[in-house]
Amino acid sequence: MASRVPRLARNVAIVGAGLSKFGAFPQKTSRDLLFEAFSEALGSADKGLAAEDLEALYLGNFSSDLFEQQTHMGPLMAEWLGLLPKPSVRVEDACASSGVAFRQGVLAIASGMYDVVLVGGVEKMTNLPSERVTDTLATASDSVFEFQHAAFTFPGVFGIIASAYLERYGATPEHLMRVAIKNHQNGALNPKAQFTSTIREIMEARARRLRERGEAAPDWKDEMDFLHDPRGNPVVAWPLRLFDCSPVTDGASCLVLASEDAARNFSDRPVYVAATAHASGGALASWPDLTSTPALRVAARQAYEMAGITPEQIDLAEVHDCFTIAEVMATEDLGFFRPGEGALAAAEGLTARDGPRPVNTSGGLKAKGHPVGATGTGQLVELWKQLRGEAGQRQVKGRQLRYGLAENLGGTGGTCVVTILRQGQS
Amino acid sequence: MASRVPRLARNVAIVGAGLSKFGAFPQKTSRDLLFEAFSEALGSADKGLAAEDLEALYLGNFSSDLFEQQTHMGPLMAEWLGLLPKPSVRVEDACASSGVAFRQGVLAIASGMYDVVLVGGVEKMTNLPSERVTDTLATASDSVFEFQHAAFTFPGVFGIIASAYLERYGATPEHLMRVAIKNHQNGALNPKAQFTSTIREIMEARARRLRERGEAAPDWKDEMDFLHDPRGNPVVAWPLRLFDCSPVTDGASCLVLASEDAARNFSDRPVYVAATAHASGGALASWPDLTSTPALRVAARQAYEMAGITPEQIDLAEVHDCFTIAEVMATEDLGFFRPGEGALAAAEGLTARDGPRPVNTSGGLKAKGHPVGATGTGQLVELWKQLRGEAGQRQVKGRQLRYGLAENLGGTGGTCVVTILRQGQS
Amino acid sequence: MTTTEEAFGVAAFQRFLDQRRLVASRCAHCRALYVPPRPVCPQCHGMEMGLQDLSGRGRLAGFTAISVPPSHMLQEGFGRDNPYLTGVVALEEGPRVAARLVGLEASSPEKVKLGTRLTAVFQEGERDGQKRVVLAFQPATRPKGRG
Amino acid sequence: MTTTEEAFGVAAFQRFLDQRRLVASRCAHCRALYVPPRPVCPQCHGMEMGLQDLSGRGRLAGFTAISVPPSHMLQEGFGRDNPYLTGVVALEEGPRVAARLVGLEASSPEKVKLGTRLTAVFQEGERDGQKRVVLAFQPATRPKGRG
Ligand SMILES: [Zn+2]
Ligand SMILES: [Zn+2]
Repeated sequence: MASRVPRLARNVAIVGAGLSKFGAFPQKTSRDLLFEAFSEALGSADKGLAAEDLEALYLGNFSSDLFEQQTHMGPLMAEWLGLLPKPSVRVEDACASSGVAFRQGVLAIASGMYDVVLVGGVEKMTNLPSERVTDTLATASDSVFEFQHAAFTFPGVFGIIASAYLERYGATPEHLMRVAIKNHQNGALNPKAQFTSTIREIMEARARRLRERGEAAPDWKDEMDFLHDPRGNPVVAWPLRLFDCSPVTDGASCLVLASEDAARNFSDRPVYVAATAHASGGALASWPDLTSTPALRVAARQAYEMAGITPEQIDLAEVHDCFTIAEVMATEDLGFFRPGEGALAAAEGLTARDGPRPVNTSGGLKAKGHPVGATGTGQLVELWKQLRGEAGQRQVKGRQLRYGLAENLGGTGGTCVVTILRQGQS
Repeated sequence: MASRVPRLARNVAIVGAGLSKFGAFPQKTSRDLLFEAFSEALGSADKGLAAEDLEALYLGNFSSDLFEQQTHMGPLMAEWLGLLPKPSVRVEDACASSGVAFRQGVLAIASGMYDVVLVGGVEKMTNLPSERVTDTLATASDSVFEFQHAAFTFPGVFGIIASAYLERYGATPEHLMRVAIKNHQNGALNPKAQFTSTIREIMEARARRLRERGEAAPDWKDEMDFLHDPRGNPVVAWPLRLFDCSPVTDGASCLVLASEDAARNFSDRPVYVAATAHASGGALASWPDLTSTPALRVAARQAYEMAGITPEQIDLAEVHDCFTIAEVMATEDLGFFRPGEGALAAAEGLTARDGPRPVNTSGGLKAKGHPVGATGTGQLVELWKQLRGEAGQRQVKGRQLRYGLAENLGGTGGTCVVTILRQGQS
Repeated sequence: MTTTEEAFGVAAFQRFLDQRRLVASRCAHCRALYVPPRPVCPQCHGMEMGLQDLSGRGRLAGFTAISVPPSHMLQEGFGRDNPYLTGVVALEEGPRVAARLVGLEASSPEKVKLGTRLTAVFQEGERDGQKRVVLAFQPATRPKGRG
Repeated sequence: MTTTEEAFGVAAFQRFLDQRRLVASRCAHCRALYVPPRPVCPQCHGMEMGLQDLSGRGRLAGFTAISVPPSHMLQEGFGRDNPYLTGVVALEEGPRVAARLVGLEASSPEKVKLGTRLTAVFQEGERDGQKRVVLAFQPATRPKGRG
């Protein structure tokens, strides 16, 4: 069947956005986290917004089943937020759960069923012991063939990818370290981030603590020196080390979507959904080339077609840096850089906040944190703020921002969601 | 906000349907079960249908997380069925997972994004020990307040409901037993059912086995006698006994949806989606009246409004008889009978296959089986067959069938989905 | 001590029980009461919520005797031959609450009557090695001097 | 013995391994090979699939040394100070397969080279008290008489 460029029956806009603080909060459950994001989203609408205005909830959540022994989060959340009897749908596509939930919210409005929809994402991860977190994340790969047989972990899969990428393109672990350094620099400007420190600040704090305890403090010259030291940056899944990996995080995010007509009731400057694309991929061993994510290439092409633009027109992007290598590959698969040039581009500052193509101004999954089910809509919260000029200290400056792109990856590329937002009408 | 009657931008039809055998299959995983349903669905289209025709997969699944230690089922299934790189969405709303997934498939087509969509549901439940199944199903209630504190189980919640219903309306456990007897009579005519025996046959087989083993066989006069005997029918959650409860089941179901235009390419007699409604409900303690499911009343009203018909126009229904009391209450909340009259109506045969309002001709969850994530689309498979006159031995006869209704319940009423299908165009 | 914000979180209910208190949230706008406390009023969607201690007196609205327990109740010794009672209690202040029932005969559920007057008891229990109070209700002793 | 239908189910891969066989499905229409066997050809969507035994010879396409193992590998004794190797092997017949790597130095991953010739080994293991064979690959010994 020839692929047609889909045309939605109605345009959809974002009229509100909110984020909980990201981090580790032993006393907070998913309900508490989502409420935080929800309150901020309601308060963010230019002309006000009340719970009664919302007609449905689409909730991205990876596995409250395994993290909190709680399924059926949809109505549980609808009840907690005061939304009953509005319909509530839990969507699960691993770390892309809320990217996919957002897309279903867009389609639900386009279909004519609803005018105003709440989309959210939430994950409560930090109460499990770390090996159980490893097990739980690994269930997002093929748990029979990849996990039980091949003993792949989530970092392990990206370690395998990194081994192939570094070999093929002659890139080095240092290129990847530069991605982490950049994302921490951005995260340091994001009050909602899990890590609000640069890697240099983390290094200095660690040395200070060791000295205070009377222990011999390592003589780290700079961040790169720190990142090469296994005491500061141990290997997790070779060649990936601790600072190549996003952390385990509790957090939630919310967006309020409205049809183009309804959006005017809530916002002076709605941000429009220019494209929403989604593709599925197979097990890692089925990839024809370990250095490019097949489903992401498909989703990216569909997104650009739907928006009617080229990669060059994207002003900034939030990409799914669950691991540093994932950000590098995403910037290639999204067409920002040619295959094999993403690592060098990052190392040279092309994706820095003040560079020509800012990537992960929020701090990314690496520094902002990665509450997996909340990440997809969390990325869109950042784009919404940036496109409206409301990103505070980390606002991209010196140019008019028109198009922002978010790339949300589920598992190891099994789910790829690409969303393009546009400031102003088309 | 005044509720408007929603109007979809495009009409949607069902052009194919399939079911795996329901039962307990130690060697089959979710992938194997879904493939069975998928093959049958492809083969069921009047004019043929191929995997290439399908543009997306919406998959209902309750908790492969806890049952199979497998999350991210969407792409896993898309890969197994040969659908890559088509987008795949896993929807979870407890036992209404595939009812809700179906609804998202309808909205996705109505939005203009897709013309042809595969909707499926699957659950692999029987490999866990029974107390772990009890725990897992209980996670669909509020696991903090209802499960950990009040120690509600899934049968327990319906036991509480039954205690209130029997007291308030003077109904008896015998009325409920009649529901089970009827549904087993229907299931005995359904080759895909988990139980293909009537309760009388089950009783006779049990007595025969005891005699063969040389044990004293109880002298059961008839089904009612058997159902009163705790040896045949032990209490699970008073006043509910074993034969008031649906079984633990492995199974899958699939439907192929198409836009009204595209449907003509695949089917001579598509079945149309006349209404799709969905509402959320709160914890059991929040219900103003334990004998009526608040969210179901909302969803039912919206469904009739959307279809533009009254309850009297429904020719047959598949309702969510996870427990016998749930079928009785559903027939009231759906407006088939007045409050308090559902139990007597069932006992008097009004909902029998040859009665004025056939309910659960498939055998229902009770006899067909309840692979929870597959149940919602499984109900629609039965309606599709009945409305096309292809239900074999259990075909409702003697009248023209125009409207079929399916009611799919998640948890204890947290999710209520009501779908109305129509034979022929409006 | 709990801060006001924490008082409407999920953990608050347990913290109040540990203090032997049954606490509802009370909407500043429409005065509706809910147990457990919550941050948004389900009635009017207001977010200005206060707290109110409840008497713990109520009546039985629905119940069951469970013979097929989940793991955590199996560990407490319940099972096929030792069912436990649980249900929904309508509190005299209006809200209803889900809770275990004690002091009633679980093995003769046919003798348990809806409408029975109940009173809250705070039972000391253990879960995963940690002490915690579980809410339960038992038959009320009729107060002296009243009909 | 497996029936034809079962041969393309999820459990088949393990059954073949237990017989010391590495088996692919082979599409009757486009002849594409896939491991593990599957009921639908990802290439042409054909459902007429046959089986083909593979040589077990291949080359290393990507790998990692895992220092933070999941529970089941912790139980086997792996951990921070004892990492294990796993990766993707490109089989000489074409398909790739995910598998553990043995006979290579997991503590010196920098010495492991992509492209290394490998051969399948069927390792006897145990999981949850049950014996089962796990697929792994080890460096191939160079066949005699060949360059
Ligand atoms: Zn209020
Ligand atoms: Zn083929």
